[in-house]
Amino acid sequence: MRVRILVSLKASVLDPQGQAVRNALHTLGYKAVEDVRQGKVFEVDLAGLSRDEAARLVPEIAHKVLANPIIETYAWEILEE
Amino acid sequence: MRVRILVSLKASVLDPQGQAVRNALHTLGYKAVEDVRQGKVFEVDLAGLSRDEAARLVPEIAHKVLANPIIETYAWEILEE
Amino acid sequence: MKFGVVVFPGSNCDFDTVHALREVIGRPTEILWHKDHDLRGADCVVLPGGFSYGDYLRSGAIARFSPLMQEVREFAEKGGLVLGICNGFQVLLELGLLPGAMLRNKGLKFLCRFVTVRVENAGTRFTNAGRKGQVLRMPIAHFDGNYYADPAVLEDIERNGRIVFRYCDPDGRLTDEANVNGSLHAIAGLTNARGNVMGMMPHPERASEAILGSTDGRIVFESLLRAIAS
Amino acid sequence: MIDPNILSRHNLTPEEYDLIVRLVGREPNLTELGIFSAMWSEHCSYKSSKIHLKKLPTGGKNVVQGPGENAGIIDIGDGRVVVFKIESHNHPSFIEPFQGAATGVGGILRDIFTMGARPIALMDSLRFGPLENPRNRSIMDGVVAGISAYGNAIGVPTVGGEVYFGEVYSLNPLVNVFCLGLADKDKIFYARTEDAGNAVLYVGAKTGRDGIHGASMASQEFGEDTETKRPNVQVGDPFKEKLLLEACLEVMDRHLIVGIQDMGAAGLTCSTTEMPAKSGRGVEIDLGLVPQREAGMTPDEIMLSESQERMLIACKPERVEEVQAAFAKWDLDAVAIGRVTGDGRLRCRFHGEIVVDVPVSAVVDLCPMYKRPYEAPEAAPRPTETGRYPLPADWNGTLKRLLASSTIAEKEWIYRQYDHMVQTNTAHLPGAGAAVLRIKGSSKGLVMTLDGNGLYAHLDPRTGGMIAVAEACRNLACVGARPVGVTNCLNFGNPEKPEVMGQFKEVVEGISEACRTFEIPVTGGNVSFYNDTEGVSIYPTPVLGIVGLLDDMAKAVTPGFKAEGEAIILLGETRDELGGTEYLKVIHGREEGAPPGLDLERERAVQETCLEAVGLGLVRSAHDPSEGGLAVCAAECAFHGPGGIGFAIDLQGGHRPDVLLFAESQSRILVTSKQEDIAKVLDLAKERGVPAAVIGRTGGASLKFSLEGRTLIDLPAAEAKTIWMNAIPEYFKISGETENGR
Ligand SMILES: Nc1ncnc2c1ncn2[C@@H]1O[C@H](COP(=O)(O)OP(=O)(O)O)[C@@H](O)[C@H]1O
Ligand SMILES: [Mg+2]
Repeated sequence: MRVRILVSLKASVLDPQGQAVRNALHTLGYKAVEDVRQGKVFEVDLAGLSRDEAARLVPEIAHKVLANPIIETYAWEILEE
Repeated sequence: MRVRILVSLKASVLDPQGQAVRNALHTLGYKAVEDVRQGKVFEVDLAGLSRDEAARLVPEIAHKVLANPIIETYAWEILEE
Repeated sequence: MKFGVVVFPGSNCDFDTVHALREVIGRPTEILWHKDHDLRGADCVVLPGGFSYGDYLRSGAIARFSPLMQEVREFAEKGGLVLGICNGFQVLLELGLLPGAMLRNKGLKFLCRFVTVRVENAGTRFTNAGRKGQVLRMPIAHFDGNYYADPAVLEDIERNGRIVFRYCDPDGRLTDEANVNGSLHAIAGLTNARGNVMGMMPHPERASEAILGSTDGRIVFESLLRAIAS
Repeated sequence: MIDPNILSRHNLTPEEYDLIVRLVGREPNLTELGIFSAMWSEHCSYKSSKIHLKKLPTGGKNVVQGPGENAGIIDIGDGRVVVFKIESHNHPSFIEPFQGAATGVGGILRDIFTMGARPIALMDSLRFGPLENPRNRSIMDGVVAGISAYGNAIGVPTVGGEVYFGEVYSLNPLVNVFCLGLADKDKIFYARTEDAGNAVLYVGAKTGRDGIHGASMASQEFGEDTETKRPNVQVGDPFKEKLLLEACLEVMDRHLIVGIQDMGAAGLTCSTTEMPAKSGRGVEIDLGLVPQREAGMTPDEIMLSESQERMLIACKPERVEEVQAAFAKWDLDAVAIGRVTGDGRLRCRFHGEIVVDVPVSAVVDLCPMYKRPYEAPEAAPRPTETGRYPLPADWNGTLKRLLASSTIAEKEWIYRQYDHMVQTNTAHLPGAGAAVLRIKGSSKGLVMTLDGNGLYAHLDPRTGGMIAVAEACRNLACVGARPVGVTNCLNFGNPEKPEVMGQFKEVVEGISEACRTFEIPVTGGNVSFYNDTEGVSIYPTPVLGIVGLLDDMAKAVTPGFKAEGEAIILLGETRDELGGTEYLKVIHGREEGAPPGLDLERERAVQETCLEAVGLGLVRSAHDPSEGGLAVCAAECAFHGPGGIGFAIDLQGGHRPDVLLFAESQSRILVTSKQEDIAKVLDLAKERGVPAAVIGRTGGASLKFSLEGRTLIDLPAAEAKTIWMNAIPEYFKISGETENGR
């Protein structure tokens, strides 16, 4: 099974990278771009797990390892069974 | 409109960060994890664009700015109209 | 003969480079502002190390859009000499003036230390004051110096003598351990096909005075002086 | 409306509240209360520490600025000054190691460049719990990465530092960061508004809901609920700070401004009260004009936000446009948010309404000072009776275990992550002893070091404070430099506990006495109290930052052995004192006894001997025994030499072998000299009444210690070096284990 986990900064936390990207896009004339937030994505291959097992495992590793719960949140989805 | 752009390393390029995450998960006993690939995600707010305009603009900025085509590929989707 | 050192927001080896060129090498050196459109008559443009635009997004990725880079590109296309050091090398890659890309160091940590590199080609305008096989001691300081290029590109640059420096041990041997950041083919520096643009990860400006522990970096600057003189 | 609940949330006592009511002349509103709460917090007001800090010597002919400003300033001649200071970021680094440490670096940098100096060096002093525990590894990994991320990006080299490991720091890591800048003497700036009518400009990052109540958080103990009480963590943006640095130095260089203050702890509140207070003026600002990152921020959120990378500037009204243009060049906004007034009040408007109207002097100067009860620490235990500890059977093995102890092992894993060479002034690479920087355009050099042994201070606070000063000065003497100024960071537990206050008083008095003996002024520092978690206080941990000057860079000495066949001379003597040593801790599992004694006059004599010998060119290498004693000191000299030159040292009896090898007796320096210079060095020592003897010679490929001819230790230098080099990396070998996806 392949899952995708998106990790992003909490809304109130400063995102200097996203800001820099937005400014660069503005400089290049892409004025339609109002805001950019940058995060991380993990694509994880899991072996021999049921859907339910994955639904227990993924939040656990996301919380414990992939995201820094103090400043980040995560979301996940199954890409392939 | 809010779009999400996922940027990931091409399959042919070694991903040392993904490897490190996988190793860390193994050390912690998550043996079900077979492989991890790490990438970047951008959530971009666009103002005053139609769907079609967005469909022209987003690939352009993804190709030109957000991804380095030598090592990376991208995919995108509309999150909110 | 005159050098020009480009200052991007976030450059931080700009003044070190200017110091080396003016005070150590003793040549007039202009400071080139990234928002300008003027190379001020420089015979050689140096893109210095640092964290241009914070290195956000990717190292060197945003700096390449600076107004002055248009001039630098035209200058290079006309055969002008361009040297990119560390972040400057990364900018040249992003700009497409040199092939390939940088990945994160194999140890996934920022790495600051002296390394030894071997001169692979002493016929370039950046190394003609050195000898082929000569081992130079210079510092590196980077997070993303793990050079990557497609096999076809690697074959091309190998075949055409475009690899200028490779990471080696102090005796000039290529070992896994000496290849500190994991670069393909241990590449520490390379030129474009025409030989007028070079990027290198080690910092020659940090190895130009005995008090800093090495003067090997001067070879790069002195080679440029010779190249321009001839 | 203000009930006890609100007060306790603001960390104010009922008595303090009554005083506030009197000073303001009415009940304060919540925003005003927040202002007092932040500025009267321990962190900002020094209300528990000030009466003791007064004892520190602060004067001297080269002191341009002592305590009381963002940083201290010392004249180094040739029209130049050095500006330096140390700050703690302990609490934020525990909550979020990476960002906490990163913003600690950002904060101390601003303290330096806000005074008109270009920062040229950083150093860090760190304390972590034992690395066997993955949690401690992950904290250390994050802290080091955070310092590295910020310092490297902004382009200020981290040239040195120190780190100790101990169980007491497991739940309370310490992160102290030192910064030094260089300025022209005629271009120093202070936190002043000067005259009424001047404009007040806000520059740098936008204000968000970051770290609100950070100052009062650093003034409270951590309990189990800390995890949930976390305020919004500040995220550092070194790129923005780099722009701010360049733009600020530019407007200062052109004399476009009259005063400037960074916004660190207590943010806009601190700068809008301290700047006018120092000029005897007031300030009126419109909070609606403050650039905001988030919608719907309230006045107290705007006033108390600790968003990073911001500055407040005062300038003459006719200069506003020029200042704005200078910032625009660096892609920064400089927004006029108000003006200086003559009435001594801070007045803030928000959507046309006055939401704050308080006298600035009340906020800044009238916080009650406390003489908190203190309990003298128990008399230092008598010198440990060495006989209680069994003698190790295996001396080689004992040295190996010490070399592998995290506190002693090589710290390359840390400093390789720091760009320690940018700015091309670093003349001695990190690794041993003090950092040495050349000054471009001058033959002089700057030498600096951080020192502080918390275990010594725990066992005997006064001696611990003195030793920290003595050892730091000794590190400079080994290079050949004389100290010119001191800054210090005092990390302690809860000052409301009389035993903590007792430790504090003793440590400060010890530091004070030592600084008087060495005739060096203390130009500033920082106090971090409330380093307690779940009721347990850390060891009292003073960290001394001492800056020295070398008249001639060419004469600077390094610790590494230089050649085979040179004489190894010990200046000073080893005494029967094993209390508080790393040897007792690692080999016998005890943290006890009295720390080594310190005779300040002897210390001075030893340092003078070394300085003079270095000045005369008689010394080839110099290093002082500290943790691990003479054995570890000699081993380090071998490791730092070229190609692993070994040595043979023959010890003379009088004490047990473990004392001779591992005691941490103070006032000792191990130097090497050419054979023909031995007599001259010994004479210099004799003139000052310093015991000195040739104890061995360099050469061979082994580390050899014998006792009156009988071999104790014989270890291949290469093997020993590998153990010492690999100890810390081993803990982090599983790459990415502590990456936290970063
Ligand atoms: N341990 C100390 N020794 C001497 N002076 C100190 C000490 N701690 C703080 N100070 C001085 O007290 C003043 C206030 O310190 P601090 O609040 O850290 O300054 P700021 O936060 O404004 O940078 C500073 O001038 C500082 O140098
Ligand atoms: Mg300050």
